[in-house]
Amino acid sequence: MINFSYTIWIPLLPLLMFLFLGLAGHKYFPKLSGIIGTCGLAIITILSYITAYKYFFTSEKIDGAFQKLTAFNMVWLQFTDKLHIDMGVLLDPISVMMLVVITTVSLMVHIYSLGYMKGEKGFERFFAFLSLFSFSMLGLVLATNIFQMYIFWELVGVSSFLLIGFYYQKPSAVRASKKAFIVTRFADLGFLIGILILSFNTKTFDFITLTNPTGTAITQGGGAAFLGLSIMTWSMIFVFMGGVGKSAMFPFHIWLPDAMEGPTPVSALIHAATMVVAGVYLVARMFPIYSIAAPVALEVVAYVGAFSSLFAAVIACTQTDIKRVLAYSTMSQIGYMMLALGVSGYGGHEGLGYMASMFHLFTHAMFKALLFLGAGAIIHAVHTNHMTEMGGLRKYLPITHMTFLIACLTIAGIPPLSGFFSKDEILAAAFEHNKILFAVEYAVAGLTAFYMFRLYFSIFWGKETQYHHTPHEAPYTMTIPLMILAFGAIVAGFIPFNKLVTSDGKAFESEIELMIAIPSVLIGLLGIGIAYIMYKKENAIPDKLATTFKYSYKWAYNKFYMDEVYLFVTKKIIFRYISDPVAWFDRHVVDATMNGIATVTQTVSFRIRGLQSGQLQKYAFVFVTGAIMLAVLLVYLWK
Amino acid sequence: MSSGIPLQYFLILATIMFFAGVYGFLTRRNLITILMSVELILNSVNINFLAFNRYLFPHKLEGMFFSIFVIAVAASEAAVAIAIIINIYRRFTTINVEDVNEMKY
Amino acid sequence: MASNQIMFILFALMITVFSVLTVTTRKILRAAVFLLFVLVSTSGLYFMLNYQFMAAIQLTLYAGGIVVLIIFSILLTSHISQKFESSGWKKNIFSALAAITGAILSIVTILDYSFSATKEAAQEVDMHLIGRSLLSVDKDGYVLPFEVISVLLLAAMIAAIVIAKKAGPAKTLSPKLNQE
Amino acid sequence: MDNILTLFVVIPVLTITGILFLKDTRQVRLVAAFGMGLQLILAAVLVFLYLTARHSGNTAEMLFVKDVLWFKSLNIHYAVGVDGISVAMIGLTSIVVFAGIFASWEVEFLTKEFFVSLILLATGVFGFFISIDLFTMFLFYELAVIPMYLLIGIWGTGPKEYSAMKLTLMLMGGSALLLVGLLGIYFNSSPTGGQLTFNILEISKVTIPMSAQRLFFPLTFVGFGVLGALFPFHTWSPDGHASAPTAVSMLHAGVLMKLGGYGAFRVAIFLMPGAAHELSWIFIILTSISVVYGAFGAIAQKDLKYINAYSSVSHCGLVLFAVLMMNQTAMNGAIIQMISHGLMTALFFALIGMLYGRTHTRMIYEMGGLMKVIPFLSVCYVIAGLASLGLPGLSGFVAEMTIFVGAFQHHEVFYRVVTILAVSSIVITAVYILRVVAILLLGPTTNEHHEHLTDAKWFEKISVVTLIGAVAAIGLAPFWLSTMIGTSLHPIVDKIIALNPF
Repeated sequence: MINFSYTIWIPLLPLLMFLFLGLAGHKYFPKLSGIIGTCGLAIITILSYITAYKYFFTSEKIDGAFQKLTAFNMVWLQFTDKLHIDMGVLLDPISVMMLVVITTVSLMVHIYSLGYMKGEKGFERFFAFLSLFSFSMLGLVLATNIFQMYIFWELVGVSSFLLIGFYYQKPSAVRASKKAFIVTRFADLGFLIGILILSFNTKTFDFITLTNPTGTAITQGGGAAFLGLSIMTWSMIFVFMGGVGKSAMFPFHIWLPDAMEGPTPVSALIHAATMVVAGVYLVARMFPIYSIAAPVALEVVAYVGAFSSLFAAVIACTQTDIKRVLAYSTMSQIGYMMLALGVSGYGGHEGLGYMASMFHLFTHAMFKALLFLGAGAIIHAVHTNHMTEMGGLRKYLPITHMTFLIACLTIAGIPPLSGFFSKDEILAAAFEHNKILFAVEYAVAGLTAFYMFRLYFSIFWGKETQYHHTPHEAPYTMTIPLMILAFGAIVAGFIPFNKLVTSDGKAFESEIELMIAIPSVLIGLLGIGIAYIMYKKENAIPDKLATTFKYSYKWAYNKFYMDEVYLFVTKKIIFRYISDPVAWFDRHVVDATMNGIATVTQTVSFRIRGLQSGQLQKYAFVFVTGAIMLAVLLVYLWK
Repeated sequence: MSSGIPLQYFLILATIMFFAGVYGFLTRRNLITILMSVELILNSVNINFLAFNRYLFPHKLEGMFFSIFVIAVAASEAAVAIAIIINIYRRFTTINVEDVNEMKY
Repeated sequence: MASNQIMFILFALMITVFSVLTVTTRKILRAAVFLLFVLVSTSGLYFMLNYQFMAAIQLTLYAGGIVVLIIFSILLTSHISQKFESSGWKKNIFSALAAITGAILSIVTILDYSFSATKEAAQEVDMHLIGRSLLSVDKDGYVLPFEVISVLLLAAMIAAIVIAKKAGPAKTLSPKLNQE
Repeated sequence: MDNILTLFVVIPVLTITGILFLKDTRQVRLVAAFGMGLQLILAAVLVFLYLTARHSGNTAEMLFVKDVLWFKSLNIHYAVGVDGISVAMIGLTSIVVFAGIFASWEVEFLTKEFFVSLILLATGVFGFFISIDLFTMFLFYELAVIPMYLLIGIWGTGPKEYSAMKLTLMLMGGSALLLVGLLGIYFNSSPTGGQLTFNILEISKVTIPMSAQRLFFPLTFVGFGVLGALFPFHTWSPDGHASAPTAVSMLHAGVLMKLGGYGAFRVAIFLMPGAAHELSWIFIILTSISVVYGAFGAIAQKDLKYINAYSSVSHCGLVLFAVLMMNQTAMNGAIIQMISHGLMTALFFALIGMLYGRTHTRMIYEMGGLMKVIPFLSVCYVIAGLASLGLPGLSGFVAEMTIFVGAFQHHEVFYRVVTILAVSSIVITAVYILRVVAILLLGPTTNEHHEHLTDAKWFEKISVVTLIGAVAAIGLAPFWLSTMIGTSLHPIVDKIIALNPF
């Protein structure tokens, strides 16, 4: 047994960095805080790599399977004998893989930010928040129990809120951060309810107990049926709701495009590579339950994923803000991962989808971070987000151009880049289980290639735009991360995920199936070709197409009016038809009743005070009459 | 001296006197007449005390002493009451009981 | 009909008539005089009951003292011939009703009840006994009430002086009272 | 040692006496701060002593018991004693009072009288928490309510006489019900015909007849519920808070409203578990309405104090809600929620008072972009907001999750469904908190008068940092608090369950 107890420092170090930078950074070393934050992250990156190496290559396998190790555990809050929130570190293939992903991307983003955020007001605040985020995200993936996951789930939510609203004086950023928080919070409500139901049925929060495929939680936790589905299924659907929110799946995706109001490195880290895949990670973490005890919930996962990926891809084709295109692309790719999980089975080759999903998560983190950081470099150079105001940038930004191209080719699934491998596994998994979803994903693959190259051609080729001042290549602090990530995007596909990260921890054989791979590459190339025709040179085809499909274009351009629907629900229903009436009711019914009681008392006392007239003889009369009546009563009537 | 007259006669007489006093107390407006009504009431009580004493408990003196004290109290009451009435007359220039209603509410 | 019965009827008639007149007459001085008659007749009753001492007190203190006091105060506060404004008929009727009901109720009760006298021998009430009892501390002594009464009388005397004493003009009338 | 609890009443009284002899405003403040600082230290000592005693194996239900016969014919005692729950509440009170003194550092009008009333209020609260005799408890309760009238009526803002009168009348109405309830308990405290008693511990040993419980449980619960802002008796809260001066709002929402929850738990449910179990569904419905309704009410408000008052209705509703679930976890959550909400809301009111002192308005739309101008206060406000919406790492989360998990363990489906309803309040809470934060603090500075405001002064920082420290401490390491409360709760819950096996 190898000692992994040092892994507790992986999440703790960023927390200390956060407290240190947050409390003291502003006053004592505003300039140095970036370096300090980056160094701290570099240390935990190294730690993570060591952990990954030790876990995958030196730790003991039992029965050919990677074990789930609890490297550290302490009770944080005791509810009952069995239910308690622990804080701990759980190591298993997916958490170790996530460690690598998060620390790598986070380190790249840190280095990148040193250049990108240089001279910004609140530089030290930015790094403090980044540390907070890294802490929360690492805590999330290392969680030993579902409640710890929920805790860090909320914390990543709030760090995302803080980072989106980093430019807090910009109203749009404030709105976006608020929206992101509230939408995900609503989804988290589902997550929490799911946890409550799950814990009520299984009496445990612990992942190892919960996900043991032969344990009581899975075999007997089914519970009674409600509306035709078992309680377990309901709870897993609720839990998945949390994942839907965090991963920006339909219908909770609306916050993600707006979240691009945050600084670009944040978009790269949080809203592309790490936080948004938390939903996928959540499903993967609970996978045995989904797969064995709640297959219906898993089907929901698959369909939500598939629909989101198609939906987002369509919208991405029409957007002009490059970060929004990337955001929808993220949503679409996460849809892929969800779908892959949804069509997967448990164990051996059945678990191909699971492996593919994790594989794609890994490669996606690399190339999507690369895309965002590249986009950041572009924005840094031309000071605009809109691709209509760009063009011909390849001459000015050679490094960015090359890395961006690599990323686009990767996401389009062109061999031998990493995206090809992971996407192929997903398509293979889908093909084996559900032909309809498979067809949808083929279409999405084509769309993906199209909109990515639409972006690419519009930015780097297209019309020769005049700029206020000549755009220049970003500083090294920014280009080096780009190059490292590009390298990652190229080689990540060769990592043997089927040996390392599988549904039951055991390795299985999988190979490229040419029957699926060749058409998918062709579809990718087709998408690229169309984009080449339409956007390589400035021409009228896009406009013509837009006018031909006027209505569908308009719908897609306006994101199918989802924002408006939400706005209607929040502004009209919650504010106008619930809150205002509640407030009115409180003032005019409840409070008025209380005031009414007071008024009645007052009126009555004003009335009866007339009896106290000061007329001696009236009092005497009343007294005599009373005495007589009493006498009558006592002497004659009361016998 | 009282043989041949039943006790009830005295009591009825006292009752009439008492309620005459009550009537006066309720209807007269002049404070002094009200005072006189009170005197009537007290007097009727005295008659009762003495009659009871004589008829029912002739060997005791309680009734008589009570009457003595009642008379003493009545005397002091009359003195104080008249002082008050005079004072009221000075302040309000009237001794009409209905005009003296400062104590209302 | 024995002579004492005739005397009782005479006194009873006087008391009844003059009591009613006292509370119904509209001239205040007359009311005082009628009251005097009532009190004198009452003392006659006391004689009949064989309480000579009580009768004497009644005559001197009530008829002689209080009535004079009342007459003086009448002279101080009213014109002798002043007529009362008649009070409202409603008030009169209701008061009369209450008084008559009460009277009937009491009389009926009195007639209903059978009083039973003790068999013990009557005790003659002479001045000697009264004086001794008043100052005795024995079982049948009345020294405590006697002292209390004396204090009360003193207090009443002082109070009467204090109250009736003319207060300073500034203090007598509050502005509010003036207006009324 | 034996008299340590009495010190909690004696120190404030001595402080008041000291203040009465002073003339200088500055000295008055210092003496008040010193007295309450001493109280805070004493509370820390008490916690320490308590834990030591428990650790050394003292398993008595109440520790540091002191019992003096006070009024013989009715068997009224001055009886004090604490368990983990009261220790926690005392800790809360001393922190809030301490912060409250600093938050009202700048009271200029009748300073001496202000601090006297404030500390008198604190005396009542401390006395309430240490009492184990119902009558003494009620006495201290009344002692706490009355200075409130003066504090709001004299030092308040807005329609202060109206608010003070409303608050006092409603609370007095509540305590009238309460008194009947307490007397009902008293006269049934010895069904076998022995000596009647007010002592909680002794009453808890007997079973009050069910017919009496059915009658007196609602009275007692509603009596305390009025103070705990139970729907529909909560309307004193928004008006009262809006008119009250800063420290009074802090104390009132932070501590006084907790008397309601504490009493409902310690008296109503503990002594009459049978009726509590039978009738809990009615109050569960009322409290869950409180929770959701308060939150929705808060969304529509425009005045900061109103927002916070409605939010208090929601959070305190959760306390009563959890208490009624009558199981170990939920009750534990209720106590933590009381402490957490006490600290949080005190923090909120302190900050609102400080903002009001600078901007002279509490209307959120008249302010904007304050983050840039007064970063310290704004960051504190955000922290308070995050605590209120239940962010992990701050106290609100711990409390709410304990309540929700506990409540969801209830064996009846109805209770679990209602729990889900109550859980939904966390989203609404997020909505109104973020709405305020966004309008008030973020964005560009909208009001040009507010561009040159000064940030927090030293005494304001003391006040705020004390509270934030406590909020964060509970949020980060809830284990000890939860265990301390849980250990004391255990015998109580066992007794409740034993008395009615369900």
